[in-house]
Amino acid sequence: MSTELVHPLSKYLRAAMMPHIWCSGCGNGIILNCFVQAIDELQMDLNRLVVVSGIGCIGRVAGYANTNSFHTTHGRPIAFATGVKLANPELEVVIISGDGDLFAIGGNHFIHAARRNLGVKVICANNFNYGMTGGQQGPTTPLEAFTTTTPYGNIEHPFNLVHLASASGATYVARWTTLHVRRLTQSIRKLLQKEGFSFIEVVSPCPEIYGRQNKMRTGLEMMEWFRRASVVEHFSDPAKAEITREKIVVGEFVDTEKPSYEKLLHEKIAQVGKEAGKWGEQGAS
Amino acid sequence: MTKKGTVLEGVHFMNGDVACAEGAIAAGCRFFAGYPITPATEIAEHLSQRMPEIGGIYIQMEDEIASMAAVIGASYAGLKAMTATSGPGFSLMQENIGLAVMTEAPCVVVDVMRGGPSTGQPTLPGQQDVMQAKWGSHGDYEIIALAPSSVQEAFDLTVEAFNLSEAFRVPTILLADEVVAHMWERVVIPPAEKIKRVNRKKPNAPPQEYMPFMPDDDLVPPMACFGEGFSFHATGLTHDEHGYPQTSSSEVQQRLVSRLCDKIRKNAEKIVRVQGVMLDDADVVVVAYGIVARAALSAVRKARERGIKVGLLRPITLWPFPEKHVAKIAEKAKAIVVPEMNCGQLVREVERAAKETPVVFLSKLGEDPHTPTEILEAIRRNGQ
Amino acid sequence: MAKFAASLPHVVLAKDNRYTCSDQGQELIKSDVKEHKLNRVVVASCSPRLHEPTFRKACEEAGLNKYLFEMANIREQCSWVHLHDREAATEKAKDLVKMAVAKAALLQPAEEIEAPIIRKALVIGGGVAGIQAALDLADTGYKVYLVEKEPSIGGTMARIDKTFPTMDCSICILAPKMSDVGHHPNIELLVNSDVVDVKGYVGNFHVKVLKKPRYVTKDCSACGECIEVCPVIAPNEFDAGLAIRHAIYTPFAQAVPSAYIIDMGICLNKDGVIVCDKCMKACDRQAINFEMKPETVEFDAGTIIVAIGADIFDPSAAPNYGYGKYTNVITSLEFERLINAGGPSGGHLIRPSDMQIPQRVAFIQCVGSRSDKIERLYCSNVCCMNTIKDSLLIKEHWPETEIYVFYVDIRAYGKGFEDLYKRARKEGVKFIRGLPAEVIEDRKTHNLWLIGENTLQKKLYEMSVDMVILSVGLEPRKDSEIIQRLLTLSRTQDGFFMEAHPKLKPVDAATGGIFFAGCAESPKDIKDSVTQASAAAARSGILMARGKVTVEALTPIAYPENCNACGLCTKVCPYNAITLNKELKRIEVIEAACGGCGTCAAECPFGALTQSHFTDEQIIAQIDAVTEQDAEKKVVAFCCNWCAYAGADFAGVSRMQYPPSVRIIRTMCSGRVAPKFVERAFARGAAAVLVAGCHPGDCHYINANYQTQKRVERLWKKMEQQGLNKERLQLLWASAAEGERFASKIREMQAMVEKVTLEDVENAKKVFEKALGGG
Amino acid sequence: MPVRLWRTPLDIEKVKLPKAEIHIIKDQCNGCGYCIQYCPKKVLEESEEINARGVHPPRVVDEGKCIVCSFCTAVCPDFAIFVVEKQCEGGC
Repeated sequence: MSTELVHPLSKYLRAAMMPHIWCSGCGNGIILNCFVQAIDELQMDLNRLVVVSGIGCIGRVAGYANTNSFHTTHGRPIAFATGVKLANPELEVVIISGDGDLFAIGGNHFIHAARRNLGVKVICANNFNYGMTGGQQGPTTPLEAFTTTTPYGNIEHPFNLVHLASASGATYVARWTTLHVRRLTQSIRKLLQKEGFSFIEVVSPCPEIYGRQNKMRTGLEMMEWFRRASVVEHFSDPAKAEITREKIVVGEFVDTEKPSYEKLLHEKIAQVGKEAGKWGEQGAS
Repeated sequence: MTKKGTVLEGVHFMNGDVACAEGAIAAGCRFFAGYPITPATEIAEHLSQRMPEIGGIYIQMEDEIASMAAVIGASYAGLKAMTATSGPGFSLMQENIGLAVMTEAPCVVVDVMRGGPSTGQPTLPGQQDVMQAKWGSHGDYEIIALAPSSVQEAFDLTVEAFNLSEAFRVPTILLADEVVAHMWERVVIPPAEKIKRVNRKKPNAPPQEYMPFMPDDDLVPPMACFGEGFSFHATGLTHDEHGYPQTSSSEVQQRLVSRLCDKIRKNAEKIVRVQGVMLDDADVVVVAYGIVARAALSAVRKARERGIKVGLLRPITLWPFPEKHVAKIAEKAKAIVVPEMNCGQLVREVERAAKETPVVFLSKLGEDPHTPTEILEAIRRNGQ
Repeated sequence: MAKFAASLPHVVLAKDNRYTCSDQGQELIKSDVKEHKLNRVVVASCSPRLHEPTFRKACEEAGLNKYLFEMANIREQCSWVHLHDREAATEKAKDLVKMAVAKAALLQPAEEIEAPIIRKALVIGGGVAGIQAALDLADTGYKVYLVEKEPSIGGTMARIDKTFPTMDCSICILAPKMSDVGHHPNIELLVNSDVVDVKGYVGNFHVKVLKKPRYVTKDCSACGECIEVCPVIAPNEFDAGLAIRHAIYTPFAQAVPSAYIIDMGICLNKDGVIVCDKCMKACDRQAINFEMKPETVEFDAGTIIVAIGADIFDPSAAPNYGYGKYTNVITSLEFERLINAGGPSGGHLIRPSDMQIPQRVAFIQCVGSRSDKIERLYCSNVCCMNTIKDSLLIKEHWPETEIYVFYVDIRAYGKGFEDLYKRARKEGVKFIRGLPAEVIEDRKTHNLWLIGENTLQKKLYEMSVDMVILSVGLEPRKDSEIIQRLLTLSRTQDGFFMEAHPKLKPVDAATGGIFFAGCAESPKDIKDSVTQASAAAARSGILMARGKVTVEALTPIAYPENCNACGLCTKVCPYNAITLNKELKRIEVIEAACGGCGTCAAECPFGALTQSHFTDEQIIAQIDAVTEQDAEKKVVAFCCNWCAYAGADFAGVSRMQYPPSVRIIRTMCSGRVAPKFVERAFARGAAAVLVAGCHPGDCHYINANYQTQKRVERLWKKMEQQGLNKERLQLLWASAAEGERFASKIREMQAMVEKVTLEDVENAKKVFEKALGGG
Repeated sequence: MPVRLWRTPLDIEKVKLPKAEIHIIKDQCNGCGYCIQYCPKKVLEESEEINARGVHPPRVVDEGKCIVCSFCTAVCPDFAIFVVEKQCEGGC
């Protein structure tokens, strides 16, 4: 009987790709769940939606979302998305990728897209390490944490992603954990409706790879950490929102409006075009 | 400088970079992403002025990696897209050129070659990226590369590059050199309607049946773009005809990678273009490309005046390499002279194609291209 | 008495007179002052806490500074407490007069300073009393902060169906007043809020209120969509648990403010994790906000009205009636909800067991009132009339119903009450004198058997009814103690707040600037609550209208020549009213800030400070007067004006008897009692000394009585070292309500005094003889 | 209000609380246990059986206790559980 069961959200998933490759207790599935839930609530035109991902466990998400999707090279989803968004501003371009992909190898693209206020949306699954390659230290690995490349404890200071994003100029910055599914879904809805560069960090459990190296062997243990440590504080100072064992400040940090890069660009094009005289049928927009 | 319309029709005096930029526009390119680098910078500068005028997109990215990625994105969003760079930037682009090959994204990459390795000689010409163009990215693949030897060709071949990349869904490289790029010459731009423009094949299957990587007989799959109603997935991973990752299937890897090569190899006839001068009775044949071919041509003419039976074979398409043409002239020629501004790159392909026919390599590094005299000298030495 | 008085030094005129507090009495004083050019006046009568102001006024009118008047308390603290020992009482009275005269001789004229009053009022409690008080003050033009701990104002009146004796619909007459409060420009309504801190004094209170989060914002339009979807339910407090409510709810239809609220106790969303978002999804206005946090609101107020109301007695404390065990035994409050058309049964009186309309109904009176078994000795005032009203309501709808009312006495004391009582009898309601001993349920029918004695007919009865209604009494709010501590108020033994004077200041608290309204002060019906509320509003209005308050001239007097700038006094002053000027090597007193406790004077070892109107000389003169004769038989008691002295008065008012050996010297605060006073008492041969003040934490002067404790402990130590029986010095904490506590302490000390030998006395004299210098 | 609320409210029958139909797609479950742990009404428990992915999928203990908050649906990383509200005329 269970085989004929149809999950209400399954229409947003590529049946052929299910079940996904993620481990038991991995938060990526929850992020995907919240993402498609938000799309469902907004009744979004899937044809207008493009999901772009990079390399890493969560990189597979593009293949699972039943919409226009592209799985780029490591670190480049934002750069790729830049081309897509500028070429067709009608498209809603969402980048869903991991902390290593977006902030180590891809860090440069992130800060510059945010600086330009390009109207793409970034959802980062922060699992504190490189899961796909077996749990190496990454840009968000907490101090003293153990990974396969920090066998004596991590001595690098982790990025505070919400601080980085707001300092770079993002118009919407929020952080949730995979336990805050309702708020995360609401937050994603908001993200999808913003004009400018928007960013959500999702603190996500990685029990199999990160957890087992750091005394949190199951997803439940990691989720309990989130429950214990999370404090909802809207519009608090992102600079003071480092993630620690004791405290994870979640909530919205930034929610402002400024004209997106593509908006300004196409205004310029319109203005210049008028002066230069009407262009031919091959015009982009 | 613009008139009504997008194509800069008429007779102009311009340099190679500008001609290349105008060629892109004439070919229908409406997206340029790049990063400043000598000697390709003028292409970006010119397009930053022209794109807005014609409703196209110009963006300067944070680096060449991003530029290449953005170009692929724009291509998937339905625009003809281009980037332009030189050796160092070209190296940075290689990984994503591989992505463009794997996801069969039509796009044009201009590499204005300068002296390398590394930062090398930014302001001097070179022909040192010929092999990088072919083998620069990891894994097995075929690619198309064209080499202009005049400002007029910088225009014509850019249009050609777009047409080929659209037809075969493959990144196409315009391998120019510093001299062609900065040289000012007369360029004739034909009326827009006279310019041949090829656009990528669109699927005629309904969305639910559409398989983004199912090829037609020409081995090239029709291409849907984001927002056209075909919800599909593309990935840099080895993928099946649906575009779904198949990372552990040797059979899918076999099928995919060989098709990516074959769609170029099996269509080489349609792609390859050469220029032949006085080849019919030639005992000695000079094989040269880019700016060097210009010197080679006058050397050939001088040699004929002195009665030496010499001809010129100029590959316009470097990749796929015109081996049939070389093999053909090798049957009659006693010697083949290959002048290159490198330590010997295309000459290896010539040797491979020429079989027993002796091939003389003429290297030139670090200054202006070969002079006609230098080439004439080599012709005489091998002409007896 | 008069004769004795006349014999005392300085006395030029002594008269015996009844009712000196009457106009004639006062006239007499005035004329005598003028005629005989008197420069001091002593009245020996009741407690100065009652009539000192009266006589001071008389003196002033006679052109005598009011600080030149002194009183001997020979009623509350003498005749009333030694009813059966006239002789000893008389001797004591003589002493008291002698003490008063001795002090009077040393009195100095003084001028009072004035402090401004903030023209804003705080009303605590949003029941009908709080509502009335707030509206009256707001209409007068004063800004009012109305603080209610529940999510809506309305209080108990909002839950009642009809009011007696007029039988009008309770909520119908209350609702308009509630919405007036909601809309009044002068009223800031703080619901779901608690007063957490009050500092300052009359005219200048600083208040902190904790506003608990509602989790629903002002955008709520009370459309009710959220309730439709909320999956969590609980019994509704407003309907006494007879109906359900959801986790998100509005307390009742007419609630003010009408916005909804989420009960986080039962809501599924805990630890900042939203598990259920149905209400959020249902709310178009996005008025639900789970991130709301408690906020503290701070403001200043000149006066405070305490209208926190009363709790309803929980009858499960009286197990013989089976409440909480038998479903058909309900309280009168549950009845109100049942008979109310807007209630859970739509106004149908049904018995919970089978939802049937009962044929035979019994009311049991005085449940939680007038019973020592459950320590509710007082009458709750409203229950009799409420039952009569309820019985008539039943008759109105179901005339055939047999109604029995079991009572002790029917108290129909008010206007129109007796008529209503008669009507009930005419309608056939049967009144049976004598409460049932117990109620037993018939397991099958769930009918109830009542067994007891009809005390009129001297016959046992045993009858079965379908339903029993317990007429429950009122009791002090559980959180009365908190308010008491915050405002330093006192409460009666019943636990209700105690007024400054039961007759003449029925709505004033002993603490200046604070007033009572409604059941906070004692159980009362709606009419009385409203009356008292208007009275309280008027009283606080008077203060605010005047705009300033005169502070009694009890401030310190400094003798700079003795001061060596040690700064001890600055450390003990609860008001930081004394500062040390290091350059000039002397202290400076800020009179306006001074509260007048005098603990600075008690602390100063160099006699550089004393308290005006309670100078060392004056107090020593009183001590000496007491110890002039038979010192070894006497107890010298120092009592603080607000608690211990008031407690002694209360003992008198309640005629609590205790031994006559005690002589009370009144100080404003026990913190005024300098060690040298105690030492002098012993040096002059006193058998024992008592120092009595407010309970720690309840000090009228913030914390001055902590100094009292320190000083007494130091004295105990000294006495032990010197081999004296430290039992002879006693320390007592007694509130104004604890007359009995005071009385029993005196009894206990008397027993001890009888054991004190002459030798003990002599030893003490030696040890403390140094204290004899000065004075 | 200090009076103890001990009665079953008279209108308890009248309140229509949602009735749940819980669907578990057993073979899709990956056994993380989130749905079991975070169910506010403790409606689910781990079952004995082993599914296609080799884990113990949840089992419904008491469907009657479910109030259709659907947190299990929202927190499931594997789209393996969902709850629908029983639509039935009158009380069911």
